[in-house]
Amino acid sequence: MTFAERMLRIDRRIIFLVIGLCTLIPLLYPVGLAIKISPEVRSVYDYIESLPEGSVFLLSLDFDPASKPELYPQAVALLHHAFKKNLRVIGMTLWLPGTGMASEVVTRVARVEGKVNGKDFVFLGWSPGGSSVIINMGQDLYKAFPTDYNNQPTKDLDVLKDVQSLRDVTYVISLAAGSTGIETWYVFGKDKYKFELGGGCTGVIAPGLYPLLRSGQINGLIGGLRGAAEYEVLIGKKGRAVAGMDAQSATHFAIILLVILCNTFYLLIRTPRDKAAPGQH
Amino acid sequence: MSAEPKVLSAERGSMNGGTCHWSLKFHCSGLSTQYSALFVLLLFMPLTVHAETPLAPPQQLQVFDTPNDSGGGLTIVWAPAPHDGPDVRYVVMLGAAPATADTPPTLTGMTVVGDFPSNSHYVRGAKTAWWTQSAPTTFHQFDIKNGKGQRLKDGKPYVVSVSAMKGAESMMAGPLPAVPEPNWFNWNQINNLAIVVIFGLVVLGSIQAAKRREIFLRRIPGLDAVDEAIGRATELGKPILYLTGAGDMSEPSTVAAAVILGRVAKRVAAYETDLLVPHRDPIVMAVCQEITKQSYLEAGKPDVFKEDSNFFITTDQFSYTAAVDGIMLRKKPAANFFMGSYFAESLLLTETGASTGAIQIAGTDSDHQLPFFVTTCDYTLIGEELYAASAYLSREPVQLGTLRGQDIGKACILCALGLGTILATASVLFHLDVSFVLDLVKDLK
Amino acid sequence: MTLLRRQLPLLITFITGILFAAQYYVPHPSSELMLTSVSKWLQIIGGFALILGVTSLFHIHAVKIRRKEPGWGYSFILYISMLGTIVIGLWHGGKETVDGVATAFGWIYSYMMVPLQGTMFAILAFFIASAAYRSFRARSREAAVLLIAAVIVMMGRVPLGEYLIPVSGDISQWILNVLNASVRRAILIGISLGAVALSLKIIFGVERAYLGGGKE
Amino acid sequence: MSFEMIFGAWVAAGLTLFILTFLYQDNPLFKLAEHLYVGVSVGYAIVKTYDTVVIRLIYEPMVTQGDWSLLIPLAIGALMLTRYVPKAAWMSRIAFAFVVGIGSGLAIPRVISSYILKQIEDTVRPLVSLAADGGATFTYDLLNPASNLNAIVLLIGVVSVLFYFFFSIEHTGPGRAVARTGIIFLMIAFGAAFGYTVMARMSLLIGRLTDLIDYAKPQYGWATYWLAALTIATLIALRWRHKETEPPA
Repeated sequence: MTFAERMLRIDRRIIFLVIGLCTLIPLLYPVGLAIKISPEVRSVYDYIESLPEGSVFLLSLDFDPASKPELYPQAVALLHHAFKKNLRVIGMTLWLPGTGMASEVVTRVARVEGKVNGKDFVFLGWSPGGSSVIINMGQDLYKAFPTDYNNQPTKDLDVLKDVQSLRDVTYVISLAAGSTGIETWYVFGKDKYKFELGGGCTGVIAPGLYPLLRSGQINGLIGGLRGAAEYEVLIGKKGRAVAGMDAQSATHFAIILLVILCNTFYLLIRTPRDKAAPGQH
Repeated sequence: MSAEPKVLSAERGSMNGGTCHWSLKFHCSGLSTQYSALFVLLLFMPLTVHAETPLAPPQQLQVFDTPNDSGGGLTIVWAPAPHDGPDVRYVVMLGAAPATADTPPTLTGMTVVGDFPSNSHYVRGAKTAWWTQSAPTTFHQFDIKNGKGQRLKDGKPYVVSVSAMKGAESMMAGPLPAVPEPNWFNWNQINNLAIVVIFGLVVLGSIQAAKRREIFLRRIPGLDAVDEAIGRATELGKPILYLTGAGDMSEPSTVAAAVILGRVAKRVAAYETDLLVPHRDPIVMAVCQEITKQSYLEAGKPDVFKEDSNFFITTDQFSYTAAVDGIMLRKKPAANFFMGSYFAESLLLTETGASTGAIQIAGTDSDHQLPFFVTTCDYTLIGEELYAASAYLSREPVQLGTLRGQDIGKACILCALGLGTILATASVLFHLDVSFVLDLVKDLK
Repeated sequence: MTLLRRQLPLLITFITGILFAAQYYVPHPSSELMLTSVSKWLQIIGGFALILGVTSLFHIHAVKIRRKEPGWGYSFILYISMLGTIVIGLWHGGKETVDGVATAFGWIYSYMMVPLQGTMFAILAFFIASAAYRSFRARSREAAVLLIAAVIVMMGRVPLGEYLIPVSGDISQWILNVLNASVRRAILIGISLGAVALSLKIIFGVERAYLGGGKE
Repeated sequence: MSFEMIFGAWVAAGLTLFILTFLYQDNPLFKLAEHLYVGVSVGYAIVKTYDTVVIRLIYEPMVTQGDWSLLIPLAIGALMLTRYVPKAAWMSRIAFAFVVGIGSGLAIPRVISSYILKQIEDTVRPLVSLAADGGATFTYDLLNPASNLNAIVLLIGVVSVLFYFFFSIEHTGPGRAVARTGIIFLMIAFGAAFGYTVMARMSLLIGRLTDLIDYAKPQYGWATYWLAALTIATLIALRWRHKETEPPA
């Protein structure tokens, strides 16, 4: 067996090791490769930048743990930005399985930024009904969420002062992993209660949301881990997503390199007999 | 048409004996958003007819129940006017009809449900087919639908008015009454039904034809390999693994996978090789047990049939995958079949199978998973080939005829694509309206 | 009796098939109601079917344990984890959280189901690489085309690729939006003809293999 | 941090590592995680089925709202269980017939609507566009999916791939060329979809690894480190024992 043949039949566990290391090392020691900022992510950032202090910002974390890798870093970056701008932050979710995780991320980032629950931010939790929750919130926020996630009556909270319904919210962002999310917020919320709406989503559903962006139904879109990385760059707080993008670049190039290598070896050993052999189809 | 629309045209006179053509002048500018309150106010203002302005009330106004819907909708159509343009607006108002028929409808309590520039909202823009349009395509059309805080009750009479507004000026037609009702047939979808009927006849016809004469079938490499794979498993004394996918019994691809299982099982029975069929859906499992049993019977080997060859693991996607991967690693089947519909688990299954050196044959209609099957399996039945497989394996006239029917269907679609493109291009080049043909192949709701 | 055995299932398929095909064309709320209630019915029937599935699972592993087949200990673990989950789940009424506090059932979900599921899913990252290495070989023209398209799109998706070959982002967008869309469309059309033909045959009783009856 | 969170982190990190050992080879740790996973998932499905089907779909509507029409699906479901009684086993076919019949009926018009008519509608496009002056023009911007050039490419793709799926005619002569074009289109699409998916799959691994990195923190008692050491030690021990017991080749 020649060297090329041996390389073509390389134990696939070596490939696994390469991929594992290409992911792990950049996560532990991020390089921070330059990331091109796309206009759709920038417009979310610019809008939050333009908001005056004390504006009401609602973040709806509409995803479950399965989509955590992509949407959690987006939530972290957005929350950091909102708290830095001293916005009044309302967190909530339309996805029951994501409630615990959503509550965790909001309180954690708030603690890092030195914000006080009830005064600077509130996490409302989950309420049954999907789209009708949005309608209820549009009519009366205190009827939709009489208490927050910690069972505090919402009426008494400082952060919700002068907020009666969704009409008093300036900016809403839905981080969505599926169909209950950005579209729902647009159809049942923005259309009627006239707040500005932005979105964040997993890479898989992003192509389907671009029409909404083009028609101006949402003012910006953060797509997948890539979008989260761009946002981290914008707020100057390189975190998991940027490190993740390094890992992405590393693994992609590892795979491309592997493909090039295997083709080189393949061409080296290719005999005329093989040339005549048909491909799979 | 399913329900004759209840039409009351403004031209034919409305309830109070004449159309209300009002021209109003107002001098306050900040009121433009508060139409409903405004119009109540205006009722008490002196009305003057404005002659020199070209603004005219909407002509030939019709209000009727929206046809082909599930109720809760009213449609309003009216003729285009010479003044239509970006600076003239149409305002549609809706209110409850008066309790008795003799009372003339008033504008009190009416709310604005539509407000748009007068060069928009045409019949041709509405998503309906030409055969269901209730007015010429140049007419204006506005649909009042349920939702957005609006609730129309079926069977309850309403009144609707339309005003043309230019700056502070306004001309109104109506109000006209109409009753929203649900309908029993959606005529927009008659083309869909026609396709079902025609395609059904084509398939049944070609099945009849196939019973009379032989039908040619091109080679499908993956299916030639089925025998080879079973033969190899027998030689090695190793089992055969057959998966029916993630779908339940109501999905055609699962049914196709189950039918192919029958053909494969028959050959497996003849060779007396072991067959393993792990399942994710209990109903599919039960059906496949029946099918396998029947195949062993037909092969004359009912004694080697094992009820346990079809077994259930779990409904959960990834624990099922983990378990099947475990089976592949421990029992080392010589051939793996992946038929039916798949999701992300496809690559987890086929890569593990490839590492054990099994011959792998896949067939799926899940287009998003095809790349992974094509790259990791020895043979892949792409999309429709899955449905062709049972015909190929059985060579029964019924199956062959169906395939022939599908080919005729594809030929018709190719013709429709070609003809449609030519017509669409011609419509741009020569400014023709070709919707009378193109609507036939549109998916209208 | 045999007539009943053979013809009754076919008759039921025919009636339900025609009824639910026709449902699509009827916009009336009652047709919508029929659809929603029958989807509930199917869920109920699916619940009964789960009994079949669990019986099969129990049986397979009971045999393993009884015969002390190699690895029968794992079957035992499977039993315990299944029964444990059922008991805890029913104790908490099938709720992962009560008043915002996670229950033991919720704990099983978050600390067992989610990581197990996530890790099985993540193994794809390794497999996609090894699959690429094994099969992206320019064996033929088709294979070469496949490999080039894959490499271009991979380049176009990450910062480093866009940095090295700036045009790769645009090319991959074009491939995905135009070429990929056209193929998907053709595949979908083909599949749907096959699916409609199969469904028609089932309704009219021409295809009856799914009943296991064969040519009875 | 509460005890159940720390304990949870240990369990989650351990199970994650056990599943990952599958990449090395089949081993008792993976088998343990696999069987645990199957058991938990079946248990979870049973609990959820009990909650949604028995309580919400059967008990509540029947007892509290008196919706006795639900006896029909109950009866059909019960028919499925006749499989355990050999004499009455044929009755289970009635249940299959019901499920398959509904599925087939539902499929036909919906498939035609969204996969045939909708796809044709989107493919049939004019090959020239209307210019600003009312005349015709040809747009060839490749990046705009709606340009005329792309409309032509799209049409060629759809037609050639569809032609590849003809079964009852031989792919010879000009037909062969069309079918070959179709195959090339298929391969480009598969390659592109493969390449596109790589990113999403890598995100999943990144997600798992960030969790493991989190669990390696002191507040979780360095769970990842301890468990990784344990896992690797077990694998080495197993390998060693395997060598001992295996007769020399």
